[in-house]
Amino acid sequence: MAQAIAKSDYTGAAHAPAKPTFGLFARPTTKTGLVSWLTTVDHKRIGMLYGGFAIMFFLIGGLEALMIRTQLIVPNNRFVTAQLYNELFTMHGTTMIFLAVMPLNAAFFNLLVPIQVGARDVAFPRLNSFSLWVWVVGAILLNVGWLSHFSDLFAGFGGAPDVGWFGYSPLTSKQFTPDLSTDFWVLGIQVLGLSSIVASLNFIVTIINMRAPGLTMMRLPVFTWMALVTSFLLILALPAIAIALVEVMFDRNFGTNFFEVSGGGQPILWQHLFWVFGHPEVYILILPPMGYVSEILPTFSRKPLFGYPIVVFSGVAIGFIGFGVWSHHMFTTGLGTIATAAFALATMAIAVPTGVKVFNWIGTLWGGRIVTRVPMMFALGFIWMFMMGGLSGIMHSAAPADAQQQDSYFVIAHFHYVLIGGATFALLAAIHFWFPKFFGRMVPEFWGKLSFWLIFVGFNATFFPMHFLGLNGMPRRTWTYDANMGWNEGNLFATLGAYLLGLGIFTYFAVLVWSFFKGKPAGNDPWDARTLEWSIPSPPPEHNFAAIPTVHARDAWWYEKTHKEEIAMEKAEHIKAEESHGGIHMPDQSWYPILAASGLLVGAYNMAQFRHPLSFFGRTLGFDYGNSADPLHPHHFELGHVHLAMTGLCILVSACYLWSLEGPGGYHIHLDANGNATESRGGYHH
Amino acid sequence: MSSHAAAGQIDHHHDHTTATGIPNKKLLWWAFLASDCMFFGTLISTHLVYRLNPPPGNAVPTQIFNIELTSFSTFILLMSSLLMALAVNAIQRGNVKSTRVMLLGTMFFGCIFLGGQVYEFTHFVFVKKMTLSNSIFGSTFFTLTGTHGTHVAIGVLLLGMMYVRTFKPTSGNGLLRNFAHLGAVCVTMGVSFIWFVPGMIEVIYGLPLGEFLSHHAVPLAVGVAAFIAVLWFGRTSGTVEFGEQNAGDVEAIGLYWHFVDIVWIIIFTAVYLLEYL
Amino acid sequence: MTRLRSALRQISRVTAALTGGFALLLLSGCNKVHQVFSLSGPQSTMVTAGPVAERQWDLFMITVYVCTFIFIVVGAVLAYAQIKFRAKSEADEHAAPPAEAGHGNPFVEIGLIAGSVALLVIIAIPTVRDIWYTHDVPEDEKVGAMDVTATGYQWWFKFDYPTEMVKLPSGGEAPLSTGNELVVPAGIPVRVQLRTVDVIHSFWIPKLAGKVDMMPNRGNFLWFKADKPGYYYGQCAEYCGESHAIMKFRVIALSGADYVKWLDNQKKSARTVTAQSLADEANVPHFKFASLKDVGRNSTLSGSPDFDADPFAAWQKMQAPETGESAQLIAAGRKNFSDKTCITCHTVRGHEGIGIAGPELTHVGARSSIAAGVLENTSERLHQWIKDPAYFKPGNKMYHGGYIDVTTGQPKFTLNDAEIDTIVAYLHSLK
Amino acid sequence: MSAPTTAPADAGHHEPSKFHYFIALAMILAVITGVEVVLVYMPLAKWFVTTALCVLSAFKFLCVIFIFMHLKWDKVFCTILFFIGLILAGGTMWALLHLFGADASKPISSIVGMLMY
Ligand code: HEA
Ligand code: HEA
Ligand code: HEC
Ligand code: CUA
Ligand SMILES: [Cu+2]
Repeated sequence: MAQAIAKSDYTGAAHAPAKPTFGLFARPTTKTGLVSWLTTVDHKRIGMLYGGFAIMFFLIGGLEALMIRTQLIVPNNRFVTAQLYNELFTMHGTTMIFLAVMPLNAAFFNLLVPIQVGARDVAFPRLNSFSLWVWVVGAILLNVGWLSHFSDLFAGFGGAPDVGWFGYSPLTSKQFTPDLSTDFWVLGIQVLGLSSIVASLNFIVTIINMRAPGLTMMRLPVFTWMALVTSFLLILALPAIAIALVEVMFDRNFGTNFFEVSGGGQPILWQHLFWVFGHPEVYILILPPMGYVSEILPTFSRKPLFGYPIVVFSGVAIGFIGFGVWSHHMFTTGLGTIATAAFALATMAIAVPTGVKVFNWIGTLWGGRIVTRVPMMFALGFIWMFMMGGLSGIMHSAAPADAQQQDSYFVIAHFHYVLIGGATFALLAAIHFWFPKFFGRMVPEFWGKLSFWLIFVGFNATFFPMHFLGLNGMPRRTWTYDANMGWNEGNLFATLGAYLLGLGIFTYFAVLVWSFFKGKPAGNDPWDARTLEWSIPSPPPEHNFAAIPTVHARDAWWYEKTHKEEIAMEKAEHIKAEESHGGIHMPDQSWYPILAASGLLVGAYNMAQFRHPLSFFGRTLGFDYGNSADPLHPHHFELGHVHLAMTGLCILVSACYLWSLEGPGGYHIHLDANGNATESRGGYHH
Repeated sequence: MSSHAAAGQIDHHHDHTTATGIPNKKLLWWAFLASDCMFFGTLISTHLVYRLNPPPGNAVPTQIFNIELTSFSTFILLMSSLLMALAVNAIQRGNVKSTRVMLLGTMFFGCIFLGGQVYEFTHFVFVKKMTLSNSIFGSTFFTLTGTHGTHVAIGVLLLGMMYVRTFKPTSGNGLLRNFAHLGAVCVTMGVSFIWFVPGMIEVIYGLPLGEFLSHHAVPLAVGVAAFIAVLWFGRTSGTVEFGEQNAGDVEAIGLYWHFVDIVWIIIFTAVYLLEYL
Repeated sequence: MTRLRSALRQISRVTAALTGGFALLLLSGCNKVHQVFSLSGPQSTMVTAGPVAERQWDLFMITVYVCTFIFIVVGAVLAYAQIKFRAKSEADEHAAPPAEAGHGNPFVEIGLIAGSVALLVIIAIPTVRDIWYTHDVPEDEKVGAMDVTATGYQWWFKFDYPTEMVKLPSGGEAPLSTGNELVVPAGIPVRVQLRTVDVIHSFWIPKLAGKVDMMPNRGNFLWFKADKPGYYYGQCAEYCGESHAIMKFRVIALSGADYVKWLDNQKKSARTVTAQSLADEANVPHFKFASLKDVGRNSTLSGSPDFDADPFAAWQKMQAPETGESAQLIAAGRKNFSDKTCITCHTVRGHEGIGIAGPELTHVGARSSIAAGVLENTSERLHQWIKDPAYFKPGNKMYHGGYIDVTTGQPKFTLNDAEIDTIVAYLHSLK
Repeated sequence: MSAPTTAPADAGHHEPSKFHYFIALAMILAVITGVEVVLVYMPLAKWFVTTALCVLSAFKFLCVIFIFMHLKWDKVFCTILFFIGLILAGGTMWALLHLFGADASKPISSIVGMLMY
């Protein structure tokens, strides 16, 4: 065993070569400053970056939501124009899903998975950094359209995307949305998909292959299990939308007819392909939150998770069944009776494994000693609110009834209950729970609880009335409504609720910022928790573990705490073995991931507008765009976006090639008896 | 790993450094291929869905396809898979020379396949008048086979990189030489599948050889020059940092290559053969 | 065992408390709360007026009963656990966890799964039954059923009656066509063929039937039956671009006799008012138009209080010619209607209008709403609409394409208030 | 792997060569492809040819993944991993083809809607 560890096996990276044979940009070694963040391969830093960006976008998405609610506060309101309203809900949905909840989950995968499996980093650290920066590129592309509202120089973008978060064709066709915003939407989602696929492949390998000795699959923390299932869902669901987006892009730019009725295309195919992705996507959003809750509940019930194997198995089942229910978003599209019935029944079936989870969470509480600290309150709130959202999902699954509910505010209520009451509550629980671990400071209980109650009350005040608005016939994506529809009070109430919710969210994050500077220092294990991340210092050192742990039980850290001597001996042995083989091996930083991502930015940004003349700050550059009236040379380019797009592609490919030549790299950390670290480089080999 | 290598025993089916014994890279590739199944599943679905519901005036596949040529391409791709398997076999036995030959062979067969596709596409567009945009069949067919072709092209590029990688010297920084070598390989391959192979097919179908040569004299000359450069760079020299321990890398590319092959097996049946019933 | 029993007793107590609290909340709530949760608007899905909507509502209520039951039972257990097992002391908070979680009792797990499945079956059976029922007109009613075609346009609806042919002035026949207000006989199943000329729209009359989408390239349809004569609100329910939110329509169900009368009138060509045909030409009515600035937050665009009090009666009143018509004004309006190119987009059967890009206006005076249900068809509102269509319907194709040239962005023509008055008089004469 | 090494070509135990195995498989694949092409032109029942084509290409598919791609010799987990993707992709394709094959899904594309502004 010790032998195996010594070979740095669980860091997944090979030892450093004697000297880099090929190197264009030397690998940076600095540990502080901007460069260290841009080139970082440390999973914890990458996780923080993901988290920081995601929270920023969560606030932006929330601001968009508040503008939506303000527009709807009274009938016939003219706070925003119809066009801007459409941009707002499109970007609110897209932002919250792709730029807030997904990357927040990715942040926790990064922060926690390697530690929970007892590794020093992910399997492919540079690939991880690549995923992050590619995600940033996607976020930029999606939001670049907003610039046209701030400066006329960017008027050509035609505003932010306005096709709805599921971009139903043929609204996305050039005929109905001729401006660039849709092109940016298409490419933005495409790039985000690439990021997610790459990251997920990385996590699949990390979780399956990098587990510490003794950590069998059935000892993995449930969160890590859910990260695994989610990663699988991502790599299997994203291709469907990726291809569908390519088809839209071709329709828009190359005259194909995938969704163009005039050429025999069928727009409904887009819906199928979108929801083949879209439904698994909602489980991609909720499974990691189910993981956080499965970690937090046992910790604060002082009791191991009840029915662990069943909870794990039901997570896998939800993921799998989730691939067979997509058409429940299309009950009103005229699928025919048989298909409708089949999808309705399959949808109902999902309630069973989900119910199993709920029952086992309650089983975990049962007979425990429930400590209601802030993370626990959010976790309990999650169960309540998610249950409500799930049950209204079941109401939707009754297809004929759904004919009344579909595209009404009832759906808005359903999915905000699962997305906020579910996913977001769990994320807020998780942020609060792991904050002390990664920043080394506690968040004050009082302010945490206050924000919980503000959020809880505000959330229900906002979204509970929406069920009734929906039943009362209010359609979603409603820019404004007339005063005689009976929706005035409901909307007023919901909007006031949203302000309260906004105040709650504001309080929550303001308190975090305060705690970051002024919070009480947290020890290694402030919650007396169960999993490996609590066995190491807060914040964790770069190499995570002084000694790779050996795992003996499901709640590894609880076991360690009760078997101190045994563990101490094991660890000493592991440290010795590792040091005799050159010390703790750590991967090196690299420029290439961010370089490759920047190539992607240049490429995708120009690709989106390659049929448009090249312009620079509103001025068309002096190149003749060609004569589209000439049938023989309809698109005759001088220097245009095409060339820049090709340049971007070249940067991307060259960066990847140089990256592959860079060699695995790496350096060693040596710990002395007091735990002080020194570093060494080069072909250290005893 | 080094310790095993020194003892000359690398177990290519068990990696002791991972929890499952599967090397990380191999696991990554298999997971990626699972994902790629969904990519092609979606593309093939799109194609078949529109074959089920063709709009009036759609192109008629059997009047467009050239089944002899496609069968030949299919055969070539299967044989390239054989060469790829042999390349992996060779490197697993530490035989770098044979690996290089097999890699080159795989690349060349890949180029024949691509050349066939280039010929097919140009023929469809200019002779059969089926373009990407003038019928839904054109849209789905070109997108599906084009995506497959792109996969093959990326495969050829990866193989080229791997081939050049086998020359990485044990000492000294050969970055420039490496780039030049790769450039020569890319140019050779590019010329062969864009000009040479489609041209040869034309010749077989009756284009006089002289006309072909004079038409594409410049690119062909560049291709020949690049090919000579490849041979020149490929002279054996000094020791290289490549051997049995790199079997995993070659195998990873092999997995990709074979996958592209099996996708073609499906496409050949679903898109071509079934049309003839 | 006794522990279990006492637990059960407590659970039932919590259940009772929860149910009671919930009921109290619903019953007692103050007026505002009552309005927030009220379900009696014109598009309410609960106040059903036909068998399809009724089935859908009943099915919905089954899901509500089942889900509320689940919520209360599971919620009660959860609440009980939360209260009963809370840490009561400092020591509790740091209690050593038990080594094993226990794998639960397999019988309990299987029982819960079986229970869930059983509850789902309660929902599943009526779901499947109603999928077939709501899909198409039941066999035994098929004979008497009536067919209409609804076509979605960005952002209005066109309705065709394929079995009701009208003679075209130019010769030939075409199906009767109208816009934005679908008139049907009550008590007879109506099968609506759903078509679209551009993007996806969705056809939804909450009180009569749930929605079905108008999918490009697909032959969708839905059916409904209005139990009684009445006036129903409809709405496009699929996001279809800039003015999706205000793409509405109306359905008016008439008794058999009224329907026949209506059809007869509709089949006639446009009404022509001349000095001779007017019994008494009254003084020219002086319209006082509310300026656009008055269209504030609290104005109700689609229905004045009078109208809303009984929309059906108001609609019926619209069918008769207005008092105080002026032949001169109408004639001037007819001329303006053609001079200002309105005729290129609107058909007025028998008059100059031949366009098909906009709604048929042959009998527009007899409609209760304009611009796809956004505005009540009063003189003021019609005037406002013609004055600035883009104000009420941002992006609408009448403004962009009619008033403003899409390619150049320049206005094509202008209308002054007096001209608009004449057009309003003309359009309102088209009963 | 730390110090770059060139493994001496003859040292120790080696992966047994699968050369002949691979060649044989390649021949089989080539023959099957030939059979497939010929089958299409045979005056046989349509269902039979369709079934035969599907079976034969599935067989080729499996041969390549299990032998050329070494699945047969690798850890079963690789097989499981790949088949998750394969089965989901196959299932999705199957479902989509049925959804679009159903009567409810016949497009009306012959009538091209007039698009007006
Ligand atoms: C986190 C995201 C999330 C989650 C987890 C879910 C979960 C579920 N959703 Fe939801 N859904 C969305 C996000 C989510 N949804 C979104 C974003 C949309 C709208 C997209 C758009 O149009 O923009 C949507 C829309 C949507 C529709 C389409 C509505 C329409 O447009 O017409 C349907 C229809 O069936 C549906 C059903 C379900 C079901 C059955 C579940 C189930 O998984 C729920 C299961 C959970 C429970 C049932 C509760 C706990 C269980 C018990 C206590 C056990 C006992 C219960 C029973 C036996 C019933 N959802
Ligand atoms: C995870 C996903 C998620 C989350 C968290 C939310 C959060 C919220 N959502 Fe949304 N929502 C969606 C996903 C989500 N939503 C989706 C997918 C759609 C469909 C889009 C479509 O139709 O295409 C939608 C649509 C949607 C609508 C319907 C629009 C329409 O159809 O016309 C409404 C209306 O009320 C709404 C409201 C809200 C509100 C009030 C919140 C609140 O919870 C927000 C709370 C947060 C805040 C209030 C931020 C507080 C911050 C500050 C106050 C500080 C701001 C400062 C700076 C930025 C520096 N959302
Ligand atoms: C470019 C075509 C076009 C022109 C020109 C045009 N319209 Fe329209 N008209 C439309 C369209 C399209 C609508 C539907 C608008 C909507 O509801 O979105 C419409 C709607 C209307 C309506 C409401 C009809 C109903 O049933 O709701 C009236 C009244 C009307 N137009 C009158 C006029 C008058 C008067 C003019 C000339 C001054 C005119 N139109 C010129 C296209 C046009
Ligand atoms: Cu039409 Cu929304
Ligand atoms: Cu769903």
